[in-house]
Amino acid sequence: MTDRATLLYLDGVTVSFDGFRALNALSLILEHGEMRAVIGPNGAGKTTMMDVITGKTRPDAGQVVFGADTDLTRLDEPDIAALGIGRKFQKPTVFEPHTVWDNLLLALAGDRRPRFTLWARQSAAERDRIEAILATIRLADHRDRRAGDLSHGQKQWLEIGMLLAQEPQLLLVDEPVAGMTDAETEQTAELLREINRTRSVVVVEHDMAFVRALGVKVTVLHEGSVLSEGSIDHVSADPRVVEVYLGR
Amino acid sequence: MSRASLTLCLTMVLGGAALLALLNLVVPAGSALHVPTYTVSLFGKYLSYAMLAVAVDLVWGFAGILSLGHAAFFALGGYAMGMYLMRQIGTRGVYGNAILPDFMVFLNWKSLPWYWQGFDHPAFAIVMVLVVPGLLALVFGWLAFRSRVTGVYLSIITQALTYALLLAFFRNDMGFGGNNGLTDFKDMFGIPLHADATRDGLLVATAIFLALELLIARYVVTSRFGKVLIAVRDAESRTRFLGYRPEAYKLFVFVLSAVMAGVGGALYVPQVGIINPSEFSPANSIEAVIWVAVGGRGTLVGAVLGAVLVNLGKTFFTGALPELWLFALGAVFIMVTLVLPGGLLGLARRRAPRAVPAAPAPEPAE
Amino acid sequence: MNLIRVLLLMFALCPFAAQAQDDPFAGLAGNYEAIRHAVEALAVSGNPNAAATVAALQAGTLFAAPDQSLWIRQGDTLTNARTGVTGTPEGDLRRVRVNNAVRRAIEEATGALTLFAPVPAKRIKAAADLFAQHDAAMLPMLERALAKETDPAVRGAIEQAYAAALLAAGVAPVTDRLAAIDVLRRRGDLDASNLLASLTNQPPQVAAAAARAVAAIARVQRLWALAQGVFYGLSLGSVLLLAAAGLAITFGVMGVINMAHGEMVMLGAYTTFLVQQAIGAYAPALAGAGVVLAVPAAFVVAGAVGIAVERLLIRFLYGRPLETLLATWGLSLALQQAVRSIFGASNRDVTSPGWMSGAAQWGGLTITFNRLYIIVFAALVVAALMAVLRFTPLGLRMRAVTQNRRMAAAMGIRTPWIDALTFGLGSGVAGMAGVALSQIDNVSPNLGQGYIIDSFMVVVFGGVGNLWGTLVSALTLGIVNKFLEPVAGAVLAKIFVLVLLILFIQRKPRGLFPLKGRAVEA
Amino acid sequence: MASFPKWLRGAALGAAALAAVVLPGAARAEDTIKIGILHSLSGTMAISETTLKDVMLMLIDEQNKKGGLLGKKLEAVVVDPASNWPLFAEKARELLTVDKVAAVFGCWTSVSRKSVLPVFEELDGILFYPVQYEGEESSRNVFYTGAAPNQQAIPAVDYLMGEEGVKRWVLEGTDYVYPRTTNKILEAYLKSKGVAAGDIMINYTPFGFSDWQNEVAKIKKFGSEGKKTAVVSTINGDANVPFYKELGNQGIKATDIPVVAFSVGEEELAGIDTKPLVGHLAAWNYFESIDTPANKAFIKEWHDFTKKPTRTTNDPMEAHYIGFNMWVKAVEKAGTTQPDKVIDAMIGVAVPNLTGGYATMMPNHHITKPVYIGEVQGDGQFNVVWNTPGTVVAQEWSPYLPGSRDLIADWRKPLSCGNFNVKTGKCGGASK
Repeated sequence: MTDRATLLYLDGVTVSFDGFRALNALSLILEHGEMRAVIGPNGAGKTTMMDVITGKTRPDAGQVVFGADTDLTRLDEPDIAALGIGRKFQKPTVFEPHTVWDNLLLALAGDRRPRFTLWARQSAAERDRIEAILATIRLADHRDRRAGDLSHGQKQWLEIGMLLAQEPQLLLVDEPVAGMTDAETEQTAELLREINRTRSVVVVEHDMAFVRALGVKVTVLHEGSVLSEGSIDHVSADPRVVEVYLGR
Repeated sequence: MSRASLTLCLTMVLGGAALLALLNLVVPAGSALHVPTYTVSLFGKYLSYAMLAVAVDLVWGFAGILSLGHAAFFALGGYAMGMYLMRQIGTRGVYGNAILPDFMVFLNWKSLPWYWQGFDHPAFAIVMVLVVPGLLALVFGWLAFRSRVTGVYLSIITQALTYALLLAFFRNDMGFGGNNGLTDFKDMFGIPLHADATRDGLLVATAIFLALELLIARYVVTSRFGKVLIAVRDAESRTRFLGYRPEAYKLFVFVLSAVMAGVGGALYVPQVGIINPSEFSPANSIEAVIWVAVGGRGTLVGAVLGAVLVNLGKTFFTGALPELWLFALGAVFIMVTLVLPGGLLGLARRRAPRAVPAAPAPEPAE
Repeated sequence: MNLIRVLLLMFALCPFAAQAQDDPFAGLAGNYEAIRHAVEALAVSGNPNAAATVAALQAGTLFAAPDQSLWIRQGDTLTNARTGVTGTPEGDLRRVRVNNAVRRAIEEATGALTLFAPVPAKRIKAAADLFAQHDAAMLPMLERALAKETDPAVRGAIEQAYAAALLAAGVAPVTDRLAAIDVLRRRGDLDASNLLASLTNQPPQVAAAAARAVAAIARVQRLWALAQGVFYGLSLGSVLLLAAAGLAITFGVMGVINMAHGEMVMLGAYTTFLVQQAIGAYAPALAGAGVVLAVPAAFVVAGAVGIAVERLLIRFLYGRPLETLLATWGLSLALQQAVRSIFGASNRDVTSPGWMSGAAQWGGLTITFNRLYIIVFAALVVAALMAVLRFTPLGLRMRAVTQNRRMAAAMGIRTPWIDALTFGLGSGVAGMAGVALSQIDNVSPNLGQGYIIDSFMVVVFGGVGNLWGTLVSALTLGIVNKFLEPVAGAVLAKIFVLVLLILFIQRKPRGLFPLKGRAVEA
Repeated sequence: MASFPKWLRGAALGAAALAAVVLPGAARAEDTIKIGILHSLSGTMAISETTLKDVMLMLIDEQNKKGGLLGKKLEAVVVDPASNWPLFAEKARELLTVDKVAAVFGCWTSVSRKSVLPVFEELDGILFYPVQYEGEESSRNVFYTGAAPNQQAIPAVDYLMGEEGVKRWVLEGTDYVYPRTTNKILEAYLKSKGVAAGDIMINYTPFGFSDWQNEVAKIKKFGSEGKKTAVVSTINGDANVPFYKELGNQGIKATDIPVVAFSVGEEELAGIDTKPLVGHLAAWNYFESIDTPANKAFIKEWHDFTKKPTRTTNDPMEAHYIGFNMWVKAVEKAGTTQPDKVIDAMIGVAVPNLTGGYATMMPNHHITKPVYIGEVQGDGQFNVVWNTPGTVVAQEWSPYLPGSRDLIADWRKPLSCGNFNVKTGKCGGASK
């Protein structure tokens, strides 16, 4: 049904919370190694889409296929995470009482079962991996601080770092630059591009400047279905999009 | 929980127990240093309560599971031990019936019910002490965690669980002695229970088991498993998206803690000399939680401290100022939650920020 | 003093009233056996002092002197029962005691005669008594009664009594007996079927008819039993509902785990007691209205305590439900001990007003008034609560605050104040529940403890934050419990219900009617 | 690191509390005779037991006014086992080893007695147990001043058979050992009197049971089947109020189906509006309404002592009154408070009870008691309608239970055995 290049394939996905349709026959195709920006006004269904992909929400109709032929709608969060789909939340959620180091350690790909973690000892490989990530997310000097004590931006990065540690094929990033300084925003865009070299990324964002900075294919959601798709210039030229954004 | 405070706690528990036992056994009754047997079995009781407290802290402090039914596991362990002790009485019961416990004789039961079989073998009894609470925890936890019952809801159904057990064990038809429970024990592993030496022995044994429990608990919470557990406590859904299965982690620690509580109960029964359904009463479970809160949630050592202090208080008040006991206990509940959410240990080291909603987050082991 | 009237009436009627015994009073100084016969003798003796004596006996003001003389005490004056003259006996008096057997004798003597009392209700009662006695000797009197009876209801009752007596006599012609059996079948209650079942050595067709009637009655009774079960269930449910309604506000709407909820109920019950005492002391006339007056009082008291608790304790613990749970538990301990120190450990006596005691027989259905009123009361309370939440500004603000605290605050709602009021409302409702419970349960410091767990179960089962859910779950639990009881016994029934609840919460962790969107979460 | 201050705090608190626990004993002077009072002052049993604490204080106070005992003053040591059974054992041990009391007066529930029994036997103390109980026990260290089943239940049943001509029986009880045993005994007794099994209904409800609708309806149905029916109630404490309220409301009058209760006394009635209950019965060995000089004096003293002119007296209070006086007499007889001597001296001691007779301590450590049947009056008192001609000797081992048929207790030397089997002639129960 899906050709080789396709990584994620949403087909006619519909989700409704008593009456209100959050997603309305949403269809979307994501290529291997692609970075996609998803924009749309509040309540367009961006977050719900992510919930569906990561198994937090079961769709009422439609299917979500990952890779060759895994139907995500049948799996729950841990399974999907294990398949290699990582998710970053709108509000940065890291494990506050743990150190930056431990946060990454817990995120590292590996056996997740209690019977393993109970006896697990930190291996040299794990250590090197964490060091590498610390470098990527620019938190090397903060490794021993409680994650709870980090600044907002640092938390955002730590969370991205945790995603990297998961070594996913696909990253879902929800409003990564919300509440960031311009400098941080720029660095974050840089970081995402870097990540995109090895993995596919879906970024949900409000910040048009940021989306433009990413310079990737954009999907505009409105009332739970795709309104327009294409380059940032193309979509921002699209009258319907303009109507949706300005007409309100 | 810092290694220092742990070692300190272990030395205090083991040393204290040994000291009390010695002073009771060696020092002649006349001398000022002599410790009456009363005090020995009193502290024996406290330490078995401490085992319950540590078990509660393990699930509440590190997995965020506020169990209001943990005394149920304690009591079940106690009953398993009590049944063994009951069978040991043999023909020394008032009716001199070699098989049936007294309460079965005068309610003229004809034969021993199946679930009493085997309890005359110490080994079997010990296994049951571990298995019965563990099994209940396994079944209950599996149901609850799998369907993601959390927080207050979990607390309430744990309370319902212990309440149901309370009602069940009150029924005489259950064959556990109803309201009277099991009592009038004679000896344990062939050693007469009423000898001073036995009491000293039990105290020391309890201390040793408590120390073991602390060490195991500490290993668990400082392992990577423990880190995941704390992560689950503070951000359960996040751990899911990282690919962890919180239910598995909760279940393991819940069962472990239930077994620990069971062992505590098993050591409790021979020292107080009776086990009866009121041990299942929700109030007991809640009291156990407050011991932990007093000492400091998520610190294990604090649980021990809290259990011993609160019970010392109880002993003191019920002796000296009976009318005031409930006021005092009530005040402790309120004060601890209001002014020292970190418990005494939290007070000792101002690490946990006052605002953290869940509780003072336990500091990671250095 | 209608006993006197009755006795006089009887002298007019009873043909056998003429032959009086030598001294009908003699037995009164003897043992219960003797007293009983004396009462029967007196009833028919026609002695002018009989009525007063029997009345005194019933009232416990009849005394016997060592010399067997009998004295009626009124205040300080003693009247000789036989002669009716006042005097002072020598030797110390001993009260002539009555036991149940004697009481029955008195009732029967009087009961039979009220058949001609002016008040229809009395006549029906008398007929009922006679039905229970079904004594052939009463047949002539019943015939006379039937002859002059006009009131249809009373007539029916007397006919039944007559039928019973006639069957018991076992001499009447077959056709009459068949008619009588038919009357009893239409009466259709247990007494009737027992009577029919007890008939012996009857002609075949009568026996057959009786058997058929018994079967028919049994069928009807089964249906009634079902209805009765539902009523029991409803009444238990309404009690649970009352206990839980307040919790549905504090826990359901605010998400506060108030373990001291039960103590609010207890306070309500004690308020009822105090109100009753006050009325007894200052306005005895209002005694019947005590409970009604207690309702607002209890609401205010418990509500005030609730507000105080919220301001002094709970507001510091918002967002920390588990800590709240512990703190309020501590509070409940303190409250219990406080009440124990003030009112003493023993139960307090809250008397039910006349209009709340007794029962109505409706076919095979016994509807006890206190239960009935409690059901009604529960309905009213819940209705009122819903109205408050839905239509009043307070309710609007409450919902606003619970749905989005920050936004509400931004809209200029004083959220702390609303919190306090909401909690006060919940506690007040608990207080009102206390008034109801004081009518059926102990008024003791432990009153609240007995209901706290059930209340939480009800709220959680119904779905937090949803009054309808609470309503439905309370009634469901009540009825399930009451239908399990006869099968499994009281204890097992409760255990089953608890286990079912636990399992149910596994299935639907959010209860029957989960709150959509932002639910209360720990 | 930071654990140092904790170490201090912990140690300090520990020491302080420990001192608090151990010292009270050491602190007290030794020129008094200490008497332990072991009654719950908090928790569910406080409702019944608080009164007994007060009556003991009164009796001790009174004895001291008379100049104490053996030239020493008596000193009450009050502790609160808080309705918590293990705590009973702990407190008993405290009283005996730390406070070194000469005798303990206490316990109400069977479970509390069972819980302290081993302690008293181990430490050779003396316990006076003032409450009617199921029997099936006789310990050298316990004196049972309450009624055994044959001193309460059986006479009550006899009364109902004789005076009320009852043919059908409902044995309604709370599900614990006292009702269970008593009902077993009564069932056997009734059957021995030729009552058919079909005419006996036994039913149990949990503690604090409050919704009696079904049960009362059942009783009503059972009673509506022609024969005269009575209810024998062994319902415990709190469950009684709702039970009687439901009876009243479902219109069951004492004249239809009388209820005779063994656990309902003046104290319990104080919590009920008794007008609907007039005529229901209770069987006790004492009633406040019993009109004797001794009782009048006792009640007056009670009111003066508690400064509450309305406070009721009840059967267990009389039991303590008798027990205390017996102990005093025995101590005087033995010339010491040394338990062994006192225990031996106790047997045969006779003291006047409050109802105009004498109570004697029998070799089975139970006392002789008169049995009274009282009918509830509108004023919350009982009107005695029947009483045994003399006093009844307790059968601690019921002849109606297969397990204890052959057992007797006799603590006189040389036998001194609590469960002597007359068949096997051996001490130590029914063992073959």
